[in-house]
Amino acid sequence: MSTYTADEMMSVAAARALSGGQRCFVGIGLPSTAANLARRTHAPDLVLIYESGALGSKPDWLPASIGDGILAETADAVIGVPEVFNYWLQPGRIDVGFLGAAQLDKFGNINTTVIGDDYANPKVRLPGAGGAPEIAANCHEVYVVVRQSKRSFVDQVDFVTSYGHGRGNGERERLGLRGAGPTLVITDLGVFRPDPDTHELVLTAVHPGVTVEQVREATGWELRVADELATTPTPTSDELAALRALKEASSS
Amino acid sequence: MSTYTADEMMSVAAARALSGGQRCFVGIGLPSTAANLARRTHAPDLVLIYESGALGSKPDWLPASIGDGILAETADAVIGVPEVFNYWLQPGRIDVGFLGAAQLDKFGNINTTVIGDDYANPKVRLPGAGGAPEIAANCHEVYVVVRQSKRSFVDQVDFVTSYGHGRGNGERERLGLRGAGPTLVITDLGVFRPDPDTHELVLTAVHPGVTVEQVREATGWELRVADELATTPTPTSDELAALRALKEASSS
Amino acid sequence: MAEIASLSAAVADLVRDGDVVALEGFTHLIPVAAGHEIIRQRRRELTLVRMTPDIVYDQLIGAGCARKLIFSWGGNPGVGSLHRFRDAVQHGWPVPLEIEEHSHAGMANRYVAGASGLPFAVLRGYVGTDLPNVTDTIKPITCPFTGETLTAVPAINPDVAIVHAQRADRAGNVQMWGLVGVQKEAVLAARRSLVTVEEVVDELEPVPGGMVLPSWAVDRVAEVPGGAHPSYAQGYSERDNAYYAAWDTISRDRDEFERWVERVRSGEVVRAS
Amino acid sequence: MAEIASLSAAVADLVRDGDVVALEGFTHLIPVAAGHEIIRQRRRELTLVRMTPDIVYDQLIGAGCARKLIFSWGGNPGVGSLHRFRDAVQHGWPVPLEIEEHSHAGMANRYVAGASGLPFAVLRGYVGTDLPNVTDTIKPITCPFTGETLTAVPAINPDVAIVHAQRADRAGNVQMWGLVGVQKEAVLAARRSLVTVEEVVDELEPVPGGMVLPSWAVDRVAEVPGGAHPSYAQGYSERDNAYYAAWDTISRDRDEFERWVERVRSGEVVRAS
Repeated sequence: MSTYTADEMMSVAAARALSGGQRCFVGIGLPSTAANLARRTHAPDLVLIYESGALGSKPDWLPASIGDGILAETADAVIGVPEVFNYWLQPGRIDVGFLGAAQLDKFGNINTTVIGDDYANPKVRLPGAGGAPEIAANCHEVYVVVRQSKRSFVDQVDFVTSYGHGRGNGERERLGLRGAGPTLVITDLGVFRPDPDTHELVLTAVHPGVTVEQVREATGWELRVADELATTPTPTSDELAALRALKEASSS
Repeated sequence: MSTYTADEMMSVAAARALSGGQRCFVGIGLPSTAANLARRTHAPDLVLIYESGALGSKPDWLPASIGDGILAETADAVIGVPEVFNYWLQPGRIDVGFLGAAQLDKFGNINTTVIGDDYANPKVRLPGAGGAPEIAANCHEVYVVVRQSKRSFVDQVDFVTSYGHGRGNGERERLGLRGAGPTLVITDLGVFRPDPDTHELVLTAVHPGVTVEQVREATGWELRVADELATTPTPTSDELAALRALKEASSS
Repeated sequence: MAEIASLSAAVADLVRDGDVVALEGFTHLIPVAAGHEIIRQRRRELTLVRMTPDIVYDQLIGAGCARKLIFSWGGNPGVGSLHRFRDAVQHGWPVPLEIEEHSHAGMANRYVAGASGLPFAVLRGYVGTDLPNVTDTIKPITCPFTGETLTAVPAINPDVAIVHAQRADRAGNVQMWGLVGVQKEAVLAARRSLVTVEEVVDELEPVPGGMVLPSWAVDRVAEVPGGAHPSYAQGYSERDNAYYAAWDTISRDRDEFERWVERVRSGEVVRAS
Repeated sequence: MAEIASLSAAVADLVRDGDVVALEGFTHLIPVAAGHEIIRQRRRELTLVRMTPDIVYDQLIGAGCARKLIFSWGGNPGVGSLHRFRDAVQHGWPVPLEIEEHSHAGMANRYVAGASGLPFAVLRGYVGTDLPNVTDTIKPITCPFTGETLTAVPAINPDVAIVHAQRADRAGNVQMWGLVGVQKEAVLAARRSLVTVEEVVDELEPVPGGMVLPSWAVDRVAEVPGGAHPSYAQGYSERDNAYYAAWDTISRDRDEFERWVERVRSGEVVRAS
């Protein structure tokens, strides 16, 4: 078995969550890595949609930005940005919204706006919302991929940029949001899913070699662990080869 | 001097009303004939816009419909129908809306919907509105070209399909409509313009050989005649040649 | 993913009695052959939606397929009136026809709202006209920022949209170019969709002005060369202006029209001809 | 009709202190050289609008040209944060920066409303987020047909829009292709507009995926080859990913940044380099 990094494990676990034929709205960074890896391994007919206007892109390497030329050149259709959001995202045509997060909380709410509790005088000014609020609202479900630490995995986000399950207990449905919201969170330590009733994120799997205690240490709320805790299968050599080839091609 | 028909006089008079560089939203039939004639004679840089999605068409013959291939093939840009209305017509980017009419009234209101006063049981069912209501509302001004008779030139239209000056006296402004509405009506007998105050259509010119009495006979309200009644200059041989060439090309 | 099917199978699968059906195509790329297949399959009680009901809707209305028409301009373009449409409205023949009448700007925006998953659209339209007096799907709406009054129209979401396009590939991706009207919007607004195409090809070569509808946004693709006749498909055929004129004669007389319908039903008229 | 002008003359003519200015281009075709010209001409108190303020806005903000930013995502794409933007928001350096923050869907629809001559747009957006609590240009609106509550955002109508495109012809008709973002909408929404192009040609050959803005919808066209660098112009250049990474270093330190601004002002940095 080859060795691999925690980031590689995270990307492989995230890629495995996607299946062929799904339409996936892809954020740049970790989500794009995972989605492209899925397309290069078990899900070649995964449909990648980028907010820059590329529907069905088939890049040979990892794009550095959502607007790389390779995304347009390999797309089934290239459209304007208003059309992406109005005709394709908003009506619920996309299966999975694949998002990253600067801060993520116990109920899957995402913050990419400000750190600190004073919006006008933030401790850290983050990039902001981008497409995420409507991706989180309108995709059938949302997967979040994020490196986990007590700083990023918090009880309650400082700012709700993209709505997950609010404060839980069906708040999302009551707001009339059509998509199911975050149904899966993949980190460098393990995998979380919302409790079906309370919608609190519950640890359902750890990556190989990771202990529950390590996950607890990196979680900013009192961690709940699933009764049947799984262990993520280690990355196969095919998966690692495909991931490394994608990254290599993009840096060359 | 060559002989010509009343319809040819009407088309030539209508064409002369257009000047170079204007953006003209063109309805099919008489307006399209006039606009294309203008482009082939004194206004080669007239910009023709068809609701089918052709911006800046330069057809060599008269299209039979607003969707003829020649309109797309010779256009500066081809766009979808929603964009025509939303991005180009609605914001007031078009100088002149050039419309026909089944019925036209004393205040320039246009009916192309039903003849008879019961909408549910019409005497004659006409084609309906098409693009005309918003062309009449949103172009800087509207020219109407119509064959005149007591049936078509009425005191009050049976149905207001496209709003002209309502019942006059500034009603149009009070409704918040941005364009000036019908500023010119050209028929096979003469030319009408709205009175600046009351907005009633006033006969300002007769075509050569036409008497005021003839116009009165073909007008369904008590005709007002301008103090200085002009006579339209007869069509030049160049104008007639261009008009006939356009029509010949389209029927071949 | 779009399934490639025969026209008859696709219409049988997708179009049901009582459906709201939109056959779109703005003069160009009108899905006429699909309209004939609906006549052949004797669909009834349809609510037909189309910005510019022209001869294919005259045919569907005359054949008794429709109980309602939602539209903005009903005529034989470049020729004159639609006699079957007029007969249905003025005399209820062969069945009464309810109408819901808009302007082009209103209809286009209704499709846009439908394609966008919104319940309504906003426009500067209808002001001063009699249309809001006879059409209850036109209402005022106030801008929450400026207080200005504008006009709202509800989304159109047909049960089925049918359009014609130049090409599809074997995976069912559809490509069209030239005047594209509201065809993309109609397909995206509809619950089910059928695209008839001039040809199915191995690969869609990019074309200037071309638009691609991905396979996963379409339900059925049927190869029907000439399926837009007497309308046209840019790059494949020319508009048959003579046929539009000829339709005036066929449609003017009920008996002559009925003989035409029989020819369609017998399969003799496969395309408009 | 668009007038063909030099970049410096066009910016001098169109951009005034205090204006609302949108430089658009969604990763592709970003009008960076025009941004540098605004820095060179020392415009002040601008309200800058852009969906994705990236390094060209970091430069304008750091150079003190802006008093307000209307945006939806401010970062160095693929690299990380915008240090000049953060410094302005967190420390008011060199001048305080007011912000008005939206989502991409909201901003795109604000441009669409602006281009459409409407005072507002409607979308399914922002629900449950904290954005409506901090941004007063997000309001609820009720569908007059279904009673459903949706979200309204006001139109954006910049005083000036600036975009980059591949080509224009000598009459000033502009052609662009590839990822076209909200560039058409920005130009149509604006009172005045400037398009920088890779080249001015005799004739615009049609291109797959190409879009043409007619000359009469544009005020100025300036030929600025490479004017999108470090962004790219499909068919002309590649995205300079290394420059985006290098900007992280230049912009991290106020002194180093100020030296960069001096180079721009002296004319040494004509393109981003």
